[in-house]
Order: sequence, then structure tokens, then C-alpha cells
Amino acid sequence: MSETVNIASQNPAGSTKMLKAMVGIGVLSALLIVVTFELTQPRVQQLKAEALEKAIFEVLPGAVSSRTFGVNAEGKLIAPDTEESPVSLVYAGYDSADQLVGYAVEASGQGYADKIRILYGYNPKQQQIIGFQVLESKETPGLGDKIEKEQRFLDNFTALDVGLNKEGNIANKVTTVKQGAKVNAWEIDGITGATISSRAVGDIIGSSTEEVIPLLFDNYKMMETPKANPKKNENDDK
Amino acid sequence: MNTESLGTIFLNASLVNNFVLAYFLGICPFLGVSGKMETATKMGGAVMFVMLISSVCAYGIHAFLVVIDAPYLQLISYIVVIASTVQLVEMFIKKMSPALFQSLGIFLPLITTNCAILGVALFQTNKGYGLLESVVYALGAGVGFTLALVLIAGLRERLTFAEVPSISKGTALTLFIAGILSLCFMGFAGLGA
Amino acid sequence: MSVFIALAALGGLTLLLAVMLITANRKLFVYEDPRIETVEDMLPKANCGACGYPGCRPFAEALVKGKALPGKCTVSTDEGRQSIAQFLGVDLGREERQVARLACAGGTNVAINRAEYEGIRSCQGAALISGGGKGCFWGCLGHGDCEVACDFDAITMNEHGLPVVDVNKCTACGDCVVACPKDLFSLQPVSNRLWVACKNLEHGEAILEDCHVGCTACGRCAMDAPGDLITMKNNLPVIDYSKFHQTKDPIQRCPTGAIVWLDDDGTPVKGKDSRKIIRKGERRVGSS
Amino acid sequence: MLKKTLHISSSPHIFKGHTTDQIMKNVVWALLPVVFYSVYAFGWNALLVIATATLGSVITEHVLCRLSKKETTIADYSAVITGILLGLTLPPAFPLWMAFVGGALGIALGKYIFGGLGYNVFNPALVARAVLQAAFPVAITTWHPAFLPDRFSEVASSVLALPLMQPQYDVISGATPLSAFKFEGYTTPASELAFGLVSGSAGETCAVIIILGGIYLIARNMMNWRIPAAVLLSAFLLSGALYLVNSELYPSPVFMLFSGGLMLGAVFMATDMVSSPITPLGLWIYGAIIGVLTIVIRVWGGLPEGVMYSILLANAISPQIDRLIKNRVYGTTPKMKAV
Amino acid sequence: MTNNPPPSAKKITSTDEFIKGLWRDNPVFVQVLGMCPVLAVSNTAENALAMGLATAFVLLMSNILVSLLRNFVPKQVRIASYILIIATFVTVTDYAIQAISVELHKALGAFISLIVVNCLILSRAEAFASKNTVSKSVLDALGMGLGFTFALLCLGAVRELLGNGSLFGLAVFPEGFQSWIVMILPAGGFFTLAAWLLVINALQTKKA
Amino acid sequence: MSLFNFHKDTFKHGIHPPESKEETRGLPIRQFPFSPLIILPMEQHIGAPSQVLVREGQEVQRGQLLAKAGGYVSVPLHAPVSGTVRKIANVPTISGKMSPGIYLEAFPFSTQEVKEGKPIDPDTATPEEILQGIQDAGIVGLGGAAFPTHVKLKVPDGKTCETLIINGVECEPYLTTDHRVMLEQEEDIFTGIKYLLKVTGAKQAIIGIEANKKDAAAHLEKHLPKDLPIAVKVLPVKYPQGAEKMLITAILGREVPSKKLPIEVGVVVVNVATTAEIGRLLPHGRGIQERVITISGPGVKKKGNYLIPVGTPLRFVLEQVGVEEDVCEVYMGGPMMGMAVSNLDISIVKGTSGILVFTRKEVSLNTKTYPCIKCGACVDACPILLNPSQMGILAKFGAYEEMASDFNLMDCFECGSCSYVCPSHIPLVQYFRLAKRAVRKKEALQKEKVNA
Repeated sequence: MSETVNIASQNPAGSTKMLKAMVGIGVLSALLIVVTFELTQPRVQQLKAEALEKAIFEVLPGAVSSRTFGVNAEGKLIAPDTEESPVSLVYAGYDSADQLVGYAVEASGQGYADKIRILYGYNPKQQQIIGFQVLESKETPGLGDKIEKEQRFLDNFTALDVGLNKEGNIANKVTTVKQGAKVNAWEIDGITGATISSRAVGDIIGSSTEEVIPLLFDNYKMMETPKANPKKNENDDK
Repeated sequence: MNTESLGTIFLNASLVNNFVLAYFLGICPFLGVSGKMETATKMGGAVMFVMLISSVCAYGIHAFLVVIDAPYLQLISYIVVIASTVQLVEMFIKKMSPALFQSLGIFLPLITTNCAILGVALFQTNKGYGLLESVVYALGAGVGFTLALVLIAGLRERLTFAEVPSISKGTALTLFIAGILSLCFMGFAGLGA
Repeated sequence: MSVFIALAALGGLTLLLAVMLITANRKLFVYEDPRIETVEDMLPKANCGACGYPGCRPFAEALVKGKALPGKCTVSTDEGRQSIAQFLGVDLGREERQVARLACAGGTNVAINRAEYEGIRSCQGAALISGGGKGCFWGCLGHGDCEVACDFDAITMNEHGLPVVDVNKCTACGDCVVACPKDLFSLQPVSNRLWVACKNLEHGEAILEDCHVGCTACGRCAMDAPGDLITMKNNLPVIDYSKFHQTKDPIQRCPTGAIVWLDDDGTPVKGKDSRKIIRKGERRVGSS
Repeated sequence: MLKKTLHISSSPHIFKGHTTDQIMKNVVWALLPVVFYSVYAFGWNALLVIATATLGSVITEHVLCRLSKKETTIADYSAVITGILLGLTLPPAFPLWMAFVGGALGIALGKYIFGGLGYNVFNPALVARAVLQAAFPVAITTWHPAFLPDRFSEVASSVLALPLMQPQYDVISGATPLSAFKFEGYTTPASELAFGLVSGSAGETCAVIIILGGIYLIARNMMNWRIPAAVLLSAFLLSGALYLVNSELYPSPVFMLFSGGLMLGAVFMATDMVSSPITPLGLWIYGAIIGVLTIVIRVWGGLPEGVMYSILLANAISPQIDRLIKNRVYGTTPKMKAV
Repeated sequence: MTNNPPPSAKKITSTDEFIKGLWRDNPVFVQVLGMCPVLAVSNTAENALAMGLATAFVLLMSNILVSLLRNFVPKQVRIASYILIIATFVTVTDYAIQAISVELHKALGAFISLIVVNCLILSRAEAFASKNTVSKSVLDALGMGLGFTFALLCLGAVRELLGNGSLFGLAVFPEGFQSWIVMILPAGGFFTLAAWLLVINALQTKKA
Repeated sequence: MSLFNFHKDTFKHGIHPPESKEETRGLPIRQFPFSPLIILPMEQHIGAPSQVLVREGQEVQRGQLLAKAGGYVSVPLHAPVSGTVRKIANVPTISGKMSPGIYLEAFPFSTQEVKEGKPIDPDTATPEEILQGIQDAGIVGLGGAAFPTHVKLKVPDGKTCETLIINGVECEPYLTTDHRVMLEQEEDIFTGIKYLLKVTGAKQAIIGIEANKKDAAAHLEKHLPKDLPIAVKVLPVKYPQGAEKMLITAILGREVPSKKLPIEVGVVVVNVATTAEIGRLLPHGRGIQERVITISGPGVKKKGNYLIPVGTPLRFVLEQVGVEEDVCEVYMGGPMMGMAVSNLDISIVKGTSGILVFTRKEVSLNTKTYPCIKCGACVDACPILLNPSQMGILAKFGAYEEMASDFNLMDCFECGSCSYVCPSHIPLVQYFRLAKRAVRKKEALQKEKVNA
């Protein structure tokens, strides 16, 4: 690695050669990289979008198209075409009749091993969570990763109550309870053996819903149909 | 987006998701330089030092690349800048303090191609850490690396005086120890959550 | 557009770094042994650390200083290692090849143990305990420290517990000389064929109680030898190899076979007058 | 009469009574009551699991010795201890094939690769346990309640699961006092803990018997009393301090000491001589590391129980302790040698 | 082991150049190089294969380029230039994999980027390509790359088989197989590689 | 130092082996018959061998000078019997090494009268004269080390000796010679102390005696001369209290610095039997011809404390006392530090304090060796607080230099406490001897290199 030694004994012409070689290779590298990037970018974007859309449709059963909205720093929902840069994103899903199915909300929090990133679907009409998917987790395989696989756990999210009270806040915060101890509609039936991971999911949903749901519920009328806002997100371009 | 406290970042990088034992980063020096306690501690110190430097560098480059909107240059510029910076530091130390060079500097070239260094740079960018968080993250990673290295060096040093069966001598034994240590570190899971 | 940005950015970056490195190289130059550089060039530069050194350069330094052997590098090929070894040139080129010779012939079939030793299975260890229990104080203890010490598998213990040196494998490294607590090994030019295989300093037949092949210091070999090839010193024959010429005569009248002629492969040949030892088993106290 | 060959050996020529295999044998004696009690509490299940783990260890030890062409070392009882200890740390309804694999792994991975008895840098039983924990997390955290009425008439179906197959559990599993506390905030009374009226690993439930076994070994000078003392004391002090700070959030130190595997670990696992430091001060530090880590993992970590990891980590640290903590040699001034 | 003449002697056949990387000088099992990806992404056979091929590709391309430029690059900036070249191809590979499958890219994670610091590649560039012709470098890269892929597959297969009961995602064991989760954990990676090294050690001692 | 208040009247660690002294401690010292052949090696002490003054065939009288000191660290040798010098040749010694020596044939019917020499008056002689007298008498440490006493007594310039410690500890099991000497030769002891006080300039003398010899302590206390500053101190029973450094710590609570001599803390330690010998011989100007030896052990028929002429062959001794049929090991010295004998043709030397005979039964107890399980028993036993466990492992792998540099190997004085307690029966002491020898050899080689 160290080129320190014979430099002083080299003639000065060596330096120019070195310079030329380095810069030459640098330029060559840049060319190669840029060309590859330009060539692959469209396909990569498309694949990513597809993956996202797939996830959205998963948590919003019945949805066939989606639009992306942002949430700004003041906690207001903003349309995708505005200049304001969003703090986080919310996806609205529509069925084949262009009726709003619900919103897909991304949330994350500390799990057992590392951060867990999830996506859940919210139906403002029923005021329920209607779908759930883990986007990214490093939970222990066989234990913690049951939150992604165990059907009994996933069943919690077909109709999880996130109804609002009169003040416009979540009436009952979503929490995870011990396996088999679920009594109320707003409780998540936990997994024995994956207690921490299932609780983490509960906590993530709990805190995310407290923040986002009131906002979405207030605004859902405004976006009930995609026609209310003619300009479509690029996600919808198929 | 980022809700982690600095303490959590540190604990995560050093213990819970130890770079060597959970992320498999820096395995080469880990296997090679862990035979002797003395080398291990020095190596650990040097790695920590380089991690801090490269973490700051990477933060700067990332900011620059965002400005010129060229994310595709991320990897290449990280590695080149880190390699060159380390080399500069090496030469500087060599010139300024031969003693320091003997104890720390000679490790520097090896460290450039240590995945843990580049790993820190890439992960901190992926996780979207700020400058302070990045530095803490690098520090944690360095501490974790040193910890793993020192622990295994102690064990290996002890095992130089053992009737190790001929088939498990050498790298295999080190890997077994690393595996067991990796299991041990699973005990830290959830700390700082 | 992005092409130009990329070109400019990376080109600029490399330019900057190259300039930095070049200036640093000049400003921060430190002299070092140029051999280090050469050796480093011969290494694979994987900087993997498998050699136990923190990278190829420190390893090269250690090689040049003689603190490490090229074989430590797992990445390099055999040829690479050889070329490094050749470059560093450790082979001094001796005038005549030397081999290790053992000055004892007292295997278990001819020499008795006065006491049975129990403890660490090594000659060094046994020698601490009343000399190891062998009847002859000077004789080989037979625990094979030399066999262990020999890195070249040139020493094996025969069925009578006596080390046998494979002349072809012996590199005259001297490890066995150090290992033997009774100082029985010495390095000798291969051409020295006449050999006194005994070190006991006793005079007279008493030694035969302890060992059938011991030297009784009778002096017959000295008397028979031409000129002053052999002189008796401290009750042992001493051969003056400078006057040595290839003759087997001196061994012929030795009554015990303590002075021998060594074959090409180092096998000792006894004179015709020496006692014929046919015992295969162990010689015990009391039996003669 | 005086013609015969004498023996010679190095001084000293007299020796104190007990030998290594006697020490090992006595550890087995001290463990037997714990085994009996666990069988009493958990029935045939526990007996089968402990026996299978032991069998796995002993067979592996024998086979490996034979393979490496050495004299078999099963007679020194160390493999038996590994097996019994492993069995005692497993849930009573643990599948037998897994227990067997564990016993084999303990010897192969925890001992053999390091060179056998005397060179194992980790406690072999805990290495096995750690691997099992990582390999079969569900099976190893499915606890069986104690004192089921049918424990001597039936064997749990999970115990007899086919090799390589997933076990089926037929009883609603019980929560250990620690997981009950961690996840439900329920503190089991100390009296229940002391006499093992709770769910848990086969051998960790009855603290009283474990203490008695430890006292036996200490009285016979076959165990270093400093380790259990240091472990229990440090755990007590740390959890006591936490309890004083907030008795709502943190459990009482008594609960901490008597629940889970702390007692078994402190008395029988941490005291594995080979993998612990050697100087008295080193032993105190080693014990304290175990005690503190256990409490830290229990209180702040993701796992309800941390004894196993604490001991393994302390094992890993013990060469460092030995390196740094040395006796002050007679006639020298105490100074830290910078190595 | 063998008495191959040094590369400069030009007696080695092309097959030798190719074969040596596969077995005799296998980068993983013999030279113990590039361990990080070997351990990190060998939890399934598919990941292992993808990673191995990606590495082999980078190795091949950089070997070619380094060999082409070997007379142009001065000694002092050799390493820096090589790193540049390697990093370029790694970036290229990174985008190529993204374009092929996002899922795969996610599974391999940052380790694609970390191919840059895989000492195997740098060492081949330094030790071989910078001293040999393009065709030889190609053979060397292919041998080493495939040897690396082979080793990764060895690990990946065992880990997936035991850890998941499947191979390349296809179930191998019957329903109800208890998977050994430890195998897909980091510790399992260490253990599997160590076990492979044991096996190879044992084979070699038997041979000797 | 404050630490040592916890260990009042004794030192740290140590062991309690069975004393096995019951059988011989009550038996008075008896004269042993003269052997027809006396074998005298010239290397009976540490230092240069004595130089033979007689020729073959010469007739000598008991007490006559046979060999003169071979240097300062050496002592002369006197004829233990009247007889003829039969042969001057190599003789076997306990170390297995052959040493030049004298074969002396005793006159069968001689009265064995001892020749008188130049007496040294304890009251008027100068310290130098006394030192010379001690050397001339051939006196070496009779406790076992056989270090020339006059060298030890010479206080180096710049140092002062405050306390003279008389070592009557006899911590080795089986041995009762010092015990008997203290009971029977109190006058000689006190005379000896008088000489020693004068030589060393010490202000006081303390006789250290272990509590298992209370009768001896009481006896000495009863006969304490009024004019000498002597005190008797009874110490708890513990091995190896008889080692100089341990005894100093036990009595004075001071530690002798590593690799230094007791004079460093102002102390000189002399064995009680040596003291008695000085007191017995110097007033007559005689040399050592005989010494008290305990013959004991399960294999001996007539156990006892005997006054045996130096040079008596072991075979003769054992024939006289009778041994059991299944005799297996014979030791010279105590069971803890004594040396096993490989050859019964070696003879009693000045340093021999006991002869023990063990039979098959006792020896077979300790054959199987287990690996070190790091139980730490040796660490708790080592009186100088070493780490025998770790050193044993290092020694097994030949890391001798590390043992010396990191583990104070050279401070080990081979007391055997570690091996005694080791449940794995690892021959630790043997390893340490081996290691010490290797280290010394290496050091000597290095010195040679530097000088060359």
C-alpha cells in the first residue's frame, strides 16, 4: 500500500505520469459508472415502484392504483405536486372503480434486533387497520420473524380498531397483549416466544396511528376520488 | 425520521450488532491479527481512529454528492477518499512520530481494505445519520471491533498453550471461537431498545 | 448532463488526491531499507493479515529483519515464497555438509536402567532426577527430546530407544545438540566416518555392568591407529580428524564396539572383535 | 534385597488426597439431588432429557477420543458433568433428539476442538445451551409447568418428537418467573422460587437444593467459594440498588437471586474451573462481571434471562482477567505489568 | 504441494492457471481471503451464488483492465488506481443487480458495495494481473472467481439446508422439519466455515 | 506490610502435609556403625569442589584433612573414619552426576579417635577468625541446601545484620533430626549462637520452632543462657516455614525482596543443626565427620535418628536398619524436597538430613496425570504467591522464557507445595526445575556471547 519509499529517487517526470494515470483512470471510471447508471436507472426505478405498489396493494385489499401524498412539517397533508418537501409519505390506494380503499402508511421503530419498518393499511370509512406488512426487519429468524410469517398474528390486522373519539384523537391506542388475551378490537394478540417483536409492532402502529390517523381521517374526504386531483403521481403510470 | 438516541446508536454498533460478530465486517484482520494480544489492541486502536476519520470524510462526501446530485459516485468516492486519507495520515505519522508509527501506523494500510471501515461509511449513509450521530456510530463500531478483537486475542493466546487437535488448529479454531463469541453477543440483543 | 458532472467530480477528485499524494510523498519521505520494498513487491499485497502481521509491509519488514519466514504467507504461491527466500538468501553455503552424530550406542538392549523414572516424559526432565536412572550417567536416556526437537523429521527413535539420524534429512541445524541434556549430539562433517559412540569417562570394565557397548578405555584403538590419529584423553579415544584418512582399522580390535565406522547412511559398523549383541529385548538389572 | 530397580520421581513425594476425577465425581454427587428434585417436579420428562443429554456427551467424548486415537477420557466424569448440567438447563419437555445433539455439541464444540479437558475456554455445557438456544429458539423457550399431576404417568409428546422434526406441544406452556415479570410485570413470591414451584429449566427451579450442593462442594474444598459469592453478591447489590431507586419498575433483589438460572449458574456453571480465572481477585472480578451482566440483560436487555450469556461472556473475558490480575509475588512490589 | 514453476517461467498451461483457483489455491478454503462476504451472504444458496458471481464478475473485469493498463500505471499510484478500477466495476455491478431484481439486491445488502474491499480482488490485481498478459489474467480471474463462488456455494448450501430445510428455495426435507436457526445466524456462518475448514484439514492430513 | 497483620506469626499460603514425625521424634540420637568402605565425593556442597590432598594408599586418621577448599565458596573435607585411601576416582552422587571422590577403607578395629585441631575460643576470637574456623571445619548448611556457611555469614559491606534467626522449624514431614538436636545438644547450640552473633554482629538471636516441637522449645527456653540475647519463638505448623524467606516473614513480618538475600532485610538465617555443629566443632578446631540423620518412612524397619559418618554408602545404611521387601523409592531429604535415589552406591553427604524409604504401596498412589483444570489449588498453596497453574501449562509447551519474564519463575524455590496439592498430579516442581535450568542455560549462553 505504501508508496513512500522510492519517490525521492524518482525523476520528476514520474509525477506527471502518476498524475496522468490517476486522472485518466478516474475519468474512465466516471464514464463507466455514469453510463451504467443511466442505462439501469429507468428499470431500477420501475422495479422499485412496482415493489412499493405491490406492498401497498397488499395492505389495502382491493386497491389497484395508488397515489403518494406527503405529510409536511406542520403535520398537514400535502398533495404530491406541491413545492413543499414532505417529512414522510402516505400512499392512497384506489379500487378499480377509483374509489378510495384506504391509506398505506409507513412506520418504523426499534425492534428486538434492529429497526423494524412496516407498512399498514388504514381504512378511514371503517376506521380500522385493514392490512399489514413488514417491509424490513432483522428480527431473529424463527422467533422474532414470526411477525412477518405467522398467520394468526397477521390476522390481527384485518380489522384493528383505530376509531377516533370526539376530540379527534385515537380513542384507544393500539397495544399488543399476551397471546390469547385479546379482548378488545384495538388490541393485538401477541406471539409467545416473540413477545418483544410483536410488542414492537404494536408500539410502532400505536404511535404511528396516534399521529397520522387523525390527520388522514380529517382529510380523506378531500381525496376520496382520484379525480378530485387530476394530476396523477408517477406511481400510477403504467 | 431518526429517533435513536446517541447512546442507542453506540450500544447498537458496539454490542448488539457488533461489526465483526454480527455483520461479518473486518473478518480478515480479525482472523489474521488476533493471534497476539499486543497486536490486537494496537490494531483495535488504529481501526477506531481510521473509522472516525473515514466517518467524517464520508459524511462530507455524501453531503457533496447530494449537492451535485450524483449518488452513483458514492461508493467510488468513499473508497478513494478513505484510502488516500489513510495513506496521508500514515505518511504524516511516519514522518512526525516514528514511535507512534510503529505502534499504530503500520496497521493503517491494512485498514484501508478493511470492510468495517467502508461498512461504517456506507451504513451511516443508509441510516441517514447526521454528523454527530455518524461519529458516535463510528466510535461504537470501532469499540465493538476492538472488543471482539481483544476478546478473541486473549482466547487465542490462551489456546496457544493447549493440545488443540491438529485438524482444528489455525483458522478453523479461530472461526469456532468467533462463532461462540457471536452467540455470546446475542445476549446483548435488545439492549438500549 | 450527469455525465459531465460525474466526469468533473471524479476527475477533480482524483486529480486532487493524486496531487496530495505526490506532494506528501516528497515532503514526508522517510528512508527505509530498499530491500523491504523489494520483498513487499514479491508479496501478494492482499494485506489480509493471515501471517499475523498487520499487513504485507510489516511482514516484509519482518522478513528483511529475519524475524519471520516467507512460509507464513498463506496467500502467496510456493514459487513466490521460494523467490523471497532466495532473495533474502539465508543459505550460506558451507564447505562441507555437516550432520548430527550421536555419541552413544547404549540402547535398551545393551544398557541397563538402575532406576525406573516416572515423571515428565522427556530427557531434560528425567535428567533432573538423579540423572535419569540410566546405569551409565553419560548415556542416552531415550525419551526422544531430540526427536521432538528435530524440525526435519531426521531423527527417529529405534526399537531400543536410541535416536537414529537420517543423514539425508539432517540439516545440521543443531536443535538436537541443544535438546540433549547429556550433550551426546555434535555436528560433524559427513566425511568423518570413524566415530567414538560413547561418552563415559570411567576407566575399566566396571562400565560394562551398565552398558555392554561402553568404552573401557583400554586404549587398543589408539595403539592400533596409525600415527597419533587416536589419543586417549579422559578415558576416551579422541580422533584427530585432520590426520584422518579412510581406514577402518582402528575399529577392529575394540572389545566392546564403542568405536565404530559409519556407513554412507550413518549405520554404525562394529569391528570384528567386538562383542556380538543379539539381544532384542530390554536388558534388565541383574542380567548381564 | 537391595538389588532391585528403584523408582525415581521428582519431589515432592507425597500428595494431598483428592484427584481430579474425585473432584469431578463429587460435583456429580452434588448435582444428583438437583437432578432428583427436577425429576420429582417434572416427572419422566426431566429424567429423560437429562439422561439423554448426558448420554450424548459421554458417547461423543468416547467417540472423539477414539477417533483421535487417544485413551478414552469418559472415566474422569467431566463429560458426565457437562451432560447433566446441560440437561438441567433445558426445559423439561425438550425433545430428546435435540438434547442429544446438545450433549454432543457441548463436547465436540465446547471441549474437543480446544484440546479436551483443561483447555476448554468456555463452559462446554453452556456452549451447547447457547447453540441450542440459537438453533431451536422455540423449543428451548417452551416451558413446562412443574408438578403436573400426570408427570409420572405420561411423557410429553414433544419429548418424543422424531429426530430433525418439529416437536408438537400438548400442554399450554407456563411462563417462567422471569418472563412473567418481564412481559407481564408479575413477581413470583420468593417462597415459591426457593422451592421450585414454578416453570423453568429442569434444574434451575429449586434454589435451596442447589445451594446445598454448593455448600457440600465448598466444604470439601472442591469448588472455589469466591465465584458464587461474587456472582450472587454483585447481582444482589445491583438489583438491590435498582429496587431502591424504583421498586415499581425493578423487581426485588431476592426475586432476582432466586429466579431463573442464576443460582444454578452461580454455583455449578460459573465455577467451572477451566474457564474461570485463577487468582482470588480475578475470581471476584469474574463473578462480579457475571452478576452484573445478568442483571443488566434481565433488566434492560431483550431477553428475560441472561445468566448463560453472562457466564459465556465472562469466560471469554477471563483470559484478560488472568492477564491483568496477577498475584503480587512474594518479595516484589505490586506493579501493573504493561503487557 | 506441487512444484509449479514460477509464472515467469511460462511453462504453466492455461488450464493450470484456471484450475489452481478452483482448488489448490482456493481463495476461501486455502488462502482465507475475502471472508466478509463469504460469511455474511452465505445464508442461502441463492444469495451465495449471486454474490459469488458478482465477485467473479468484478474480479474478471478488473483483472482485464489492470492487465491492460499494467504498463501505463506507475508503481506509486498502483494501489490507488486499482481501487478506482475495482470500485468502478463494483458500482456497475451494484446497479446491474438492482436492475435485475430488487429483492436480490436487498438480500445482498451492502455487501455488494463491500466487494470493493474484498482483499481477494485487490490481491489478484496486484499479484497477478499487474504482471501478466490479459489472457492469463482472464483465466486467473475465472479460476479464482469460480473457486470463490464454489466456496460460497459450499457454505450457502449447508447453511440453507440446515437453517431452512431447503436448497435454492426448494424444500428438501419433509414437512415439519425442524430448521436449525443458528445456521442462518451469524454464528452459523462462523461454524459452517470452520467445519468446512475442518473437513479440508482432515482430507489433507489423510492425504499426507 | 499492613497486610501481614492478618497472617500473624506466619506467612501467606503454604500447606499442611501430614507430619509423620511421631515414630521418630521420641527416639534419641544413636551412633551408627562405621561402614567398611566410605565413599566421599568432592562435591558435597554448593560451590567449587574440594581438592584432594591425599594419595591412594595413604593412611589417614579420623578428622584429618582429606581435601582442601577449592575456593572461597567451598569447604574442606575431613576424614570421617581412620583408614586407608583405597582409590581416588569418580564416585556417583545423588544428582546422578559423577564427581571426583575418595574411597576410604576404614580400619576395622580402630578406636576411631578424632584428631584435634586448633581451637577457636568463642570469647576471644575475632569474627574473621571464626569465619575462617567455620570454613576450616567444613561446615555447610545442614538443613539440606549444603551452602558453605561461612559465605552466608559474611555480612557484605554496607549491610548490617540486626537479627540472627536460628532455624529450628523442620517443616519437612518425617524428619526429626533438628528436633532431636534441639533436645539433646542445647549447649552446642548456644555456643554456636555465641559464635554466630559475634560473626554477624546481630543484636539478637531468635530461635524459630514450629508448634509441633513444643518440648524442644520448652527445653531450649529452660536452658537459655543469661548472657546471650536469645529468644525462642514458637510458630504455627505450616509447610514450608523452614524456607529462609518464609521463616523471616513468619518471625519478623518482613519480605525478602525477590532475587535478594535475607541480609537485605538485616537478617541471617542459620539452621539449628548447623549452629550446633559450629558450637560442637569450633572449640576443638575439628571438622565435620558425621551428622544426625532421620531414617524413616514406611519401608524402614528400624526407624530412628542416627549419627552417621559422612560418606557412609546408602546401601550399608539400609542394610543396617533393614527395609521392607517391596521397597520402591528411596529419598535423601524429606518427602517434599528430597531427591529420589537411583543408585544405592551413593553415600551420605553433609547435606543429607534424612533417608526415607517408601514401598510400592505409597508410591503407586500417584501415577495418573490429568490435564490442568485450573482449579487454583496450587495458587492458594504457593508460599511466594506465584501462579504454578499457568506456569505449568507454559512449561508443558516449552515457553520457559515467558515463565521467567512474566511469571517470576526464578523466584520459585521448589518447595513442592503446588505439586502436593495438585489434584491432576502434574509434576509442577519438575517442570519448574526444568524451566529454571533452561533459562539459566540461556542466560549463561547470552552472557558468553556478550563477553565473546
